[in-house]
Order: sequence, then C-alpha cells, then structure tokens
Amino acid sequence: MPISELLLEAGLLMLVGMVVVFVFLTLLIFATKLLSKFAGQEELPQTLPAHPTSGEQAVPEHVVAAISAAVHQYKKNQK
Amino acid sequence: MPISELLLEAGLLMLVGMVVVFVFLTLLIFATKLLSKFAGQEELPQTLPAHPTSGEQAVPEHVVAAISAAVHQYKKNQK
Amino acid sequence: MPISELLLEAGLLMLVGMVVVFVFLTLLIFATKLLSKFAGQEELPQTLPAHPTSGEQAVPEHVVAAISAAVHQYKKNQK
Amino acid sequence: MEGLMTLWQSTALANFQSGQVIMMLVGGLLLFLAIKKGFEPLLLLPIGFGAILANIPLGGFTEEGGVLYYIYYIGIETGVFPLLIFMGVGAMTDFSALIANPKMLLLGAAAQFGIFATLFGAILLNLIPGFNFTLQDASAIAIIGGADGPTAIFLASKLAPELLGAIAVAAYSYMALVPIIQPPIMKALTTPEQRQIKMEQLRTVSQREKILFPLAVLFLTILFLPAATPLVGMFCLGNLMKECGVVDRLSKTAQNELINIVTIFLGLAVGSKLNAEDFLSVETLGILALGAVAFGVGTASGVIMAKIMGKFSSKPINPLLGAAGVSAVPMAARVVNKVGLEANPHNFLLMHAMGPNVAGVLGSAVAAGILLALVGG
Amino acid sequence: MEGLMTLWQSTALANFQSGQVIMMLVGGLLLFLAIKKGFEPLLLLPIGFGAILANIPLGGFTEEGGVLYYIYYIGIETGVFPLLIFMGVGAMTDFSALIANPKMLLLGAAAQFGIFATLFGAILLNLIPGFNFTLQDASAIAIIGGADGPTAIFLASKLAPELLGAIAVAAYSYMALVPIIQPPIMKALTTPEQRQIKMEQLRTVSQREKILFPLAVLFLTILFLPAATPLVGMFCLGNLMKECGVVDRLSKTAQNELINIVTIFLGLAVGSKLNAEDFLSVETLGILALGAVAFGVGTASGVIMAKIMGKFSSKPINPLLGAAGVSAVPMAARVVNKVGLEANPHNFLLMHAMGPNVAGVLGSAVAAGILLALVGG
Amino acid sequence: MEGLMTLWQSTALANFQSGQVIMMLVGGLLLFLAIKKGFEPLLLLPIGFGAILANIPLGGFTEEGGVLYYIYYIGIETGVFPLLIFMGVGAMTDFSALIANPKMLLLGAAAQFGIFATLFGAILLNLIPGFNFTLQDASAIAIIGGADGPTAIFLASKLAPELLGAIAVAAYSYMALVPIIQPPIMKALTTPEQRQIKMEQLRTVSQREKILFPLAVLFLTILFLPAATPLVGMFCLGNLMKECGVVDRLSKTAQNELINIVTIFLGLAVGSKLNAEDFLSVETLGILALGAVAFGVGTASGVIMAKIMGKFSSKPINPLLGAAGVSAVPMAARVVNKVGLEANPHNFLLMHAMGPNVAGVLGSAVAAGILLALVGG
Ligand code: NA
Ligand code: NA
Ligand code: NA
Repeated sequence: MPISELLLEAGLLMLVGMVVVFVFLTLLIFATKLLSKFAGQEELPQTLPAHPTSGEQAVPEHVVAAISAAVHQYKKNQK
Repeated sequence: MPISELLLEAGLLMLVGMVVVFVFLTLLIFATKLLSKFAGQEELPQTLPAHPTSGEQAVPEHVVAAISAAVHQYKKNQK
Repeated sequence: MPISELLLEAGLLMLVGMVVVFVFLTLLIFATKLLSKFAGQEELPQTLPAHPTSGEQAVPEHVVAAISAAVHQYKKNQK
Repeated sequence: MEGLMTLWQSTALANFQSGQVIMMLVGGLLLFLAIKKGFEPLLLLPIGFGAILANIPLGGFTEEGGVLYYIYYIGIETGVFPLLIFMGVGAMTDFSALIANPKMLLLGAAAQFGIFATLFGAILLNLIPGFNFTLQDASAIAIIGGADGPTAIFLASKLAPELLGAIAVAAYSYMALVPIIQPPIMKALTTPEQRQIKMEQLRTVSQREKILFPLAVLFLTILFLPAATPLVGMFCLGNLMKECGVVDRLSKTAQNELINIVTIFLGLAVGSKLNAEDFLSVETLGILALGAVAFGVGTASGVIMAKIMGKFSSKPINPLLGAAGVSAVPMAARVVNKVGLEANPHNFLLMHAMGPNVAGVLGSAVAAGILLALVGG
Repeated sequence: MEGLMTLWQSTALANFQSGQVIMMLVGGLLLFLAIKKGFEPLLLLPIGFGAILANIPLGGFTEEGGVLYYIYYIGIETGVFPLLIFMGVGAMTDFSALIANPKMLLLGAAAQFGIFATLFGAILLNLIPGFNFTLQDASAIAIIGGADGPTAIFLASKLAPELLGAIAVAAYSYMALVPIIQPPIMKALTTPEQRQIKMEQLRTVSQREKILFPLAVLFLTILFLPAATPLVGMFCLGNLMKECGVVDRLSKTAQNELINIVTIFLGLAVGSKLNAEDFLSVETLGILALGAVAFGVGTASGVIMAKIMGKFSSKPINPLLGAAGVSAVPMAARVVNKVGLEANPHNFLLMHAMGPNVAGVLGSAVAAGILLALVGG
Repeated sequence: MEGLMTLWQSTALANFQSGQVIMMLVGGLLLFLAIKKGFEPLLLLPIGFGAILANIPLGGFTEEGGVLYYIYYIGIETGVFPLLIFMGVGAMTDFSALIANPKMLLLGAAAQFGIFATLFGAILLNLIPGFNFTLQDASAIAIIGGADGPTAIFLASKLAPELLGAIAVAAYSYMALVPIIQPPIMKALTTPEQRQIKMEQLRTVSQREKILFPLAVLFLTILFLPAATPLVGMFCLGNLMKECGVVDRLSKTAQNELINIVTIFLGLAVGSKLNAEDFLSVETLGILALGAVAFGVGTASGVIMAKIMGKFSSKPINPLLGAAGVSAVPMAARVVNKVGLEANPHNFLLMHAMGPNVAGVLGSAVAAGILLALVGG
C-alpha cells in the first residue's frame, strides 16, 4: 500500500475510532445513570450491616488461634 | 436399538447397578469395621498432643513480625 | 560400545566434571568476593530501615481490621 | 465511511441469532440465581458468565483460538478439572462420622437408587416423540441424582458431552434447591415420632483410622471397580493429604487456591457448552424434569432405607438421616438437622447426618464407575 | 581432552553473538529499572530476566522444548495469560467513583486520543526510510497509549507478535514514568486557579449498582463491540466476582495467587520475545518514541476534555482529572492528586481521579476492540 | 447377567498382573515411609499415591486420556515442573551464609565427587551380567548424589526417562535418610577434637550483595555452562525475586501456592513412571545401591575437602561442614549441627553449615549442566 493511502486509512481509523470510543462511553454514561436510578441507594441499610459479617470465613478459628499464639509470642518478645 | 430393548437394558443396569453399589458399600462397612478394630483408639494419647504443634509453620517469625506491627497499628488507631 | 571404552569415557567424565565444577565454583568465589568488595556493607543503614516498611502491602488495612477483630475475639474467648 | 460499515458489520446487533439471545438470558438467569438467590454461586456464577460469553456473536470464545475453547479443551475434555475439584473436595471432607458409624454407608448406597431409577426414566421418556436418549445420554443424565457436581461433569464429559451444559446446570441448581426439594418428601415418609428419634453419640475416631480409611476405599475400588478409580482415587488422595498430617501445605493448597482456580475455569468451561443448538431443545426440559425426579427418588429411597435399617438395628436410627445419603455435602445434612429440629428442638442430627452425607459422595462416585464400566465402552 | 573441547564448544563464550550480548544488557537494564528504580517491578523484573534467559547462546529457552517456548506458546499465543491478568485486575478494580460520577467516562474516552494519534504518527514515521509499519503494526504500537499492560500484550500478540517485546517494554516503562511524563503537560495546559478547583463530594454507591455496572459494561460491549469482549468480558467477570459478595474465595484467588502465577509466566514469556533480531532495529526506537508521544497526547487530550467539560458543567470540574483518563491505575490518579495538592494543599483529588482512571481502563479496552475489529481481520 | 459379566471383566481382580500388585505394594511402602517415617512426605506421598494409581489394571491413568498421562506429558516431558520447583526453592533459599564466607563453595564442589564417582560406578556395574547402563543412564543415576530432587528429575527426564521413577524415588529416599547415612561417615573421618572446632562468627551481608549474588551466579553459568542455565536460571530468578524486595507478592506465590500445586503434580507424574516393566528389574536394585554410594562418597569427599581446607586456612574450619556440601537443604546442615553438638554442646554449626549446604545446590546444578552438555547431545 502506498504511504498516502496508509495515511488516509490511519486518519480514518483515528476518526472512526474516536467517534466510536466517545459514542460507546457516552452510552455507558446513560446506562450507568439508568442503573443508578433503578438500583441506587434503596438497599443500603440492608446491605451495610450484612457486608462486614458476610464473609464465608470472617475470622476462622484457626486464624484466631494462630494470632492468639502470635500475640502471646509478641508480648513475650517485647519484655 | 428398539425402545423395548433399551428399556430392558436400562432395567438391567438399574438392577446390576444397585446390587453393585450395595455390595461395594457393604464391603466397605466391613473394611471400615476391620480398620477400626486394628487401628482405632489406641494411639490417641500419643497423637493428640502431637497434632497442634505438628504444623510445619506453626507461627513463622515474619508472621509474628507482621502481626506485631499490625497490632501496634491497631492499638494506635484505637486511640 | 565395549565396556572398556565406556569405563574410559566415564573416567574422563569424572575428571572433566570435577575439574569444571571446581573451576566454576572457584570463579564464583572470586566473583562473590568482588561483589562483596563493591556492594558490601555500605548501604546497610540505608536499607535496614527501608526493609520493614518497603513491602508493597506492609500491613494492608483489611488485615489490620481482620486482626483487630481476631484480637477482640481472642480477648473475649480468654475471659 | 467504509470503516464504520466494517464496524457495524462487526457489531453483535448485526449478527445476533435468536438462540444466542435466549442463551444469554439463560446465562443471566444463572447469574441471578447465583448472586441474588445464593444458588451454588461458586459454580453457577462462572457457568452463567461463561454462557453469556459463549453466545456473543463474533465473540469467538468457543472457536479455536478463543479462551473458552482452550479452557474446555484442556480441562474438561481431558477430565482433569473435575478430578482436581474432586481432589480438593476430598481434602475438605471429614470421614470421622462415617468411620464411627460405618453402617451409614447403606444410606449412601440406597440414595443412589435416584440415579438408576432416573436412568430408567430417561429411557422411558423416549416413548414421548422428540426424545431420543441413548443409554450413554441416560446415564449421564441420571448421575444428576448423585447430587455431586464434579462427578456429573466428569461422567457427562465422557458419555454425553453435548448434554454437559444442561446436566451441570441441572445438577448444581437442584443441589441448591435441596432445602426446598427434600423436606416435603422427608415429612411425607416419616411420622413426627420417627423424626424425633435421638441417635447415640458418636465415638471419637483415631487419626490412624482416618488415614487408613481413604486407602481402604481406594483399595476396594481398585479391586472391584477400576472404572471408578479416577474419581475415587483423586478424592482419596485429597483426603489422605488432609488426614496424614505431614503434607499440610499441599492439603491447604488443594483445598484453597488450586480448587478456586480450577473452579473458575471449570465454571467458564461448562458455561461455554451452553449453546443454543444443544441447550434449546426439548431434551433439556427432559433433563430438568429427570433431575428433579432423581433428587426426589434418591431422597425417598434413602429415607425408606433408614426406616428399614431402624427396624433391624439394635440402636435407634432416625429415618431423616436417609435423606442425607444423596450427598450434596453439607447442604443435605443441614436439611436433615433442620427438619429434625422442627420435630424436636433439642435433637441435633447434624453430626450424625454427616456420615450418610459423605457416604453419598462415595456412593455416587461408585455409581459413576459402574456406569462408565457398563455403558462407557 | 575431547571432553574439554566438547565442553568449550558448549560454552557461551565460544558462541556469543553480539546481538545476544546487547539484549542481555537490555534485560539487565530492565532488572535495574525494576529493582533500583521501582519501574513496575512486578512485570519488568520477569520480563528483564526472561530477556536474559532468552538470549543465552545454546540455552535453548525459546526453541521447541525450552521452558520459555512452552510458556509463550501456551499463554501468550492463545491470549490466555493477558486475559487472566485482566480478570484479576477486574477483581481489584473499584468502580464506585465512576458510578457516582459517570460523566468521568468522557475523560477516559478523550484520553484514548493518545492511541489513535499515535497510530497516525506510526504511519507517518514510514516517511522516514527504515520504517515500514503496517496498519497492524501501527495499531499494536498505538495501544501503548492505552497505558494498560495486559491490553497492550493481548493486542500485540494478535496484530504484531514480532513487536510484542518492544511494545510491552515500552508500555510498562512509560506507565512507570507517568509521574515524570504527566505533570509538566498537566501544568502547561492549566492555570494555578484551575488546578485549585474543588470537586463536590462523591455520593456513596449501593452494592446493587456495583454488581450491575460490570454487567452493563459487558452488555454494551456485546451489542456494539464484540471484538472487545474477550478483554472486557474477563475484566467484568473479575469485577463481578469481587462485587457480588457471594464468591469471595474465587475473587481473592483471582486477585492474588492466580494473577501472581500468571504474572510470573507472562513476564517471562514477554521477555522471551526480546531477541536481537526483532528488538535491535530502528523500529524499536520508533516504538519508544511513539510510546512517549502516546502518553503525552493522551494526557493532554484528557486535560483539554476536562477543561471543555468544566465549561459546560454546572458542577466544578478540576481539569487535572483529565490526566487520569489514560488509566495507568492507580499511578495516574495519584499524580493528579499530587499535582492538585501542589496547587492547594487542602484539595484531595485522589477519589475523584479514580473515576476517570478506571474509565481509562474501559476506554483502552474499547479502543483495542475497535482496532481488532477494523485492522485485525 | 451379561451386565454382571461385563462388570466382572472390568474389575481389577480379573485383570491383575503380578507386576502391578508389586508396584502397588511399592507405592504403599512409599506412603508408609512418607506418613509414618516422615521421609520427604511432600514428594513421597504423591509419588507413592501416583504409583498406586498408575498400576491399576484398566485404570488407564497413564494411557492417553488418563490424568497422569497428561500431567506427565505437560509437566515432566517438557521439564517445566522441575524448573518451577527449582524457582520456588530459589525463592526459599538464603545465600547470606555463603556470601559471608564464599570459600564454602569449595565444599559444595568437593561433595559433587559423589556424582561423578557414582557415574563411574554405574558403568562398572555393567561388568555384572544383567546391567547394561549407557553413559546417559549412568549420568542420570549419578545425579542422585546431587541430593537434589528437582535436579535429579530434570536430568533423568532428559537423559533416561525410563529410569526416572527409580531415580526420583532413590533421590528423595536417601535425602530423607541423610540423618542416618551421614553421621557414621562424618565420625569415621574426623577426630573428636576436629569436630569441636569453633568457627568465626559470620558477618552480616548487605541486601545489595544478596540481590547481586544470583545475578553473578547466572552470569557465570551463562558464560561457561549454558547447559545448566535452565536449572540455574530458574533458581536464580526465584532467589532474585526473594531478595530484591520489590516483588514480594510474586516471591511468596512462588514459595507457596505455585510450588505446592506443582509439587502435587510432579509427585503424581513421577509416581506414574513407577510401572512394573521399568521398575521391577535388577537395574533398580543397582540404582538403589549406587544412590547409597553416591551419598556416602559425596559426604566423605566433602569432609575430606574441609579437612584439607582447614590445613591451608588461617581461620579454623570444622571438617563436619564438608558433609553439608551434598545439599539436601536444610537436612544436611542440621545433621552437621547435631553431630557438632554431640562433640561440643556449645558449638552451634547450623548457620555455618548453611553456606556449604546452598553451595551444594549450586554444585549439583552445575554438575547436571556438565552432564547435559557432555552426554546429553
Ligand atoms: Na451422591
Ligand atoms: Na487506558
Ligand atoms: Na547437591
């Protein structure tokens, strides 16, 4: 391909590319706003307390054991 | 294969399958009882104390260090 | 290959192998000494304090949170 | 504006087929069930997402060169992923309750009637025009009654790969529905008095027994059912790693990082088989119906077996325990516990139900081996 | 002494080619930058090490049977490794700031001008004798402006595998240089008053919004840009796993062990493409120059877009935020924060900059999809 | 009853060959040694289990389509698994003691005489009818004397795959036996006075030295022994990741999850090579005998070298340190410490023994490289 044609192609790509990027992300703006309208805020009080304790393994017992041992060891080292 | 034959096959499979499942798991009952007879109970006092400390990495030093730092940070945050 | 020839080969391998191992590791001795000459000691004060805090995730907040929870739980269990 | 034309031609909008849209909705439904309803989310979330990705027009996920193609080809076609999951499950399984009371194995055996009755039922369905299940298909469908995801995927990948998607979805969905499917059946087959039966406390089990148990299982499987050894073998390896106490770092990796990584991939790969061609057929409806039958029959036969055993046993046996024989660990055992508590708020059956529960895992792996041996050739 | 002769013949000393020596020095330089200068060490250390290994005479690392050959072949040629990294990055990304202020997506869009301007620039370079970039090459080079490592590697592996090494090195190097490249451009395009603009506080975002956002992104991508679905899809899968809250163990594995394992391999595999033949050419110099242009143009167009938006917006918009649109998460957002603090020590922009920052990730994945669709065929 | 017949034909009972039974017993023995005796359980447990699985009649584990087949094919035949293990070992190795006292490298060199003497011994065994070792076989066997599992597996997979099972088993077994094999040899070659020699305290080593050391090792290997670069390179990569301090998350993954996953697979794959055909031969007995010789000679030559060095050194050198030169990290160093403490309860040699211990790892990787270069072609 001669370079002039390549440049034309590249220019077109630049144009089309930026247009599509902007169109796409603008659509996403609207989608997000729509989303927030229907899904936003309402269930906050319900989820907030649920979250911190929801973890499948909040603090498993053996971790507590390990940490208690470690804390113990740490205290001993401090002396 | 005509469906009557398929049904016969399926019925046979059902019969053979359930028989084998039961025979197999019954054998396993006996095997487990045998096992318990020879391997059960006796070594309990010996293993129980061994287990909690057996870990290859009970509480490695760097964990202790990390935790001591974390505890420190936590105490600071509490104030 | 007749066994005598194999034995000769094996003997040669033994000789060449041991020579090369010694030469190589001797070179490494010199390289290490050179290394220590140029890179040893000087930056100790500078790195020592840097090391404990250098970690990308020295003690991330959620770990602190988990540990604080665990410590809390541990203290409760102690009572 | 040739570029824009090319771009339009490369959009999904210009290429969507109705089947793909429906399959995406199926994928979305699975995501909804996983996230909002908590249906086995660890599997159904990646499966649902995989289904969406697999049905993107021009997405190319399932064609050679696509990421889902590679994952399926490497992990499922070889059988490696379900086996690794099974190893991890083995490393998470505690056989103590079963070793303490090995008779519970009979409950795990009885519940497998759900599998074999379903096999027969699948062939019966052929009487309805539109259904045309081979013995292989019927076997792969029937294993849904095993209530064990990796076993179902492993068997389906060997016997009926084109049904794999529907089978896996049915298996995991019904496993999630165990708390809804089982209680009515359990209550219909038992009286309130029977449900209140208290069990004797289980003895403690020595470490040596726990180490030797997986080896004994493997040994018997080798002798009598080599076709089941891939599943049982990897399961026993995981369990041995857990119990032996000398390879804790391997056991922990098998239970955590390795099984997590494989679960993500396995789910995506299963999802990639949810294509319109295979899934949107009357056969899928048949599979869903048969799956429900399988769980119901398995539950019922477990409970009935427990009642029979109770008659002949010197020690009391609560018939509810039979329902745990379908496996679906630990959900079925929890259901037993819950239904038991409804009858008697002081009767905790959970530990006792773990015995038949893990027996059910072995039972369905054995059943899978039988099916592989008899119709797999 | 035939043995010693064989041994000598098998030493590197007897076989070194000058190109290999230079490439090893390049590898050493990357190690230096990674370790001593802290340039994206997670990637540049394995890349640098891989470059050294790949250039060992008679080492055979990149020939069939060599370990780097297998890693490249399995992980990069299939595209699997960059996609898994992207899944992990998705699982680490928090879209809250963007959902709270979705207009920031425009900044992520504007910054992609860095990509397309560089594409044009790469073709322009063909005017200089010695350069001979095809549209594919130019596209792969341009994606450096996306400031996103896995996206760059994924695209380069599809469009211009022989430039992969140089492109990946340039991408990661410039990402590390963001704190040096961006501030002068940001300051040149803004007045001190503009840099002091305070933003309104962001509202909190509900969990449901965070769950639905990745699905919305995926949905739009499916509709309009299926070529971007491998990247966007895996990213959204990771993000969904993180936000849905029901598969925490999968999400944590994706963010930690899985991404770490893949990062080691990805780095080594990229390093294995740093061979003298491909790398020691004037084209590499061109790529490095174009990469700098890409980052600069992206930063500038982001800032300019932010200024334009500020004019039309009812709420104040600090133009510095535009610079975060290039992605390079979270470095670019931190740079914005830092430059903002220089103007006003009480104005913390970090949280606000996270919006355009993650928008930039989406923007460059979209741009990659466009390039794949238009020049990838 | 055709079904039952088919089922019987598909049982192992109807198909067992005596060789398979014996190999299963060997597998069981390995499990016993691993679990009950604590012989290198991380490797010997999966190896033993793999051996059992591989010898199941009709199990099909090692045939195309079987899970062990895939694991071996992907991980060992390519050399990838041993190299990843080596990377992880590198990330766990601390060279401080060696950098502080580099002369200890000579002990690591001397102990490799165990390898080369064994090579000669293996060829000598050919004088006995029934033995027919090629130079390749002899080299692969000799590397047992390197007391380094992944090195042995890597070399055996390249030079003598059919002996891989026996070699790996011998290597790991003797490594576990180091506390039994070494002390008598150490005591026979030293006087109680020599064993009481106190060493000077080691200086602290700077981080910069620790970072540059693996690079120096790699550099020399590249120059003089490219054939050793796969092993040494991956080892140095791991060590560099550990020491550089900027990629801690990669280093930790390499030391933990990655090496654990690979260890499970490597063990199973090695076990899959324990088939009757290859293993139940007089050659295996020869390998076991030669392995013991290798460890013994290596220990002895290390101790003798230490005594020679002690004569010429201005600073005192405890000859026991030589025994640590065989590697078997950290077991051999511990043995040195223990034997030292028996002679003088206040003389702790552990830290000093770590120097020759890690030197032994380098030494055997170098030896492996030499063998690959000279007989690998
Ligand atoms: Na089951
Ligand atoms: Na970007
Ligand atoms: Na060694």
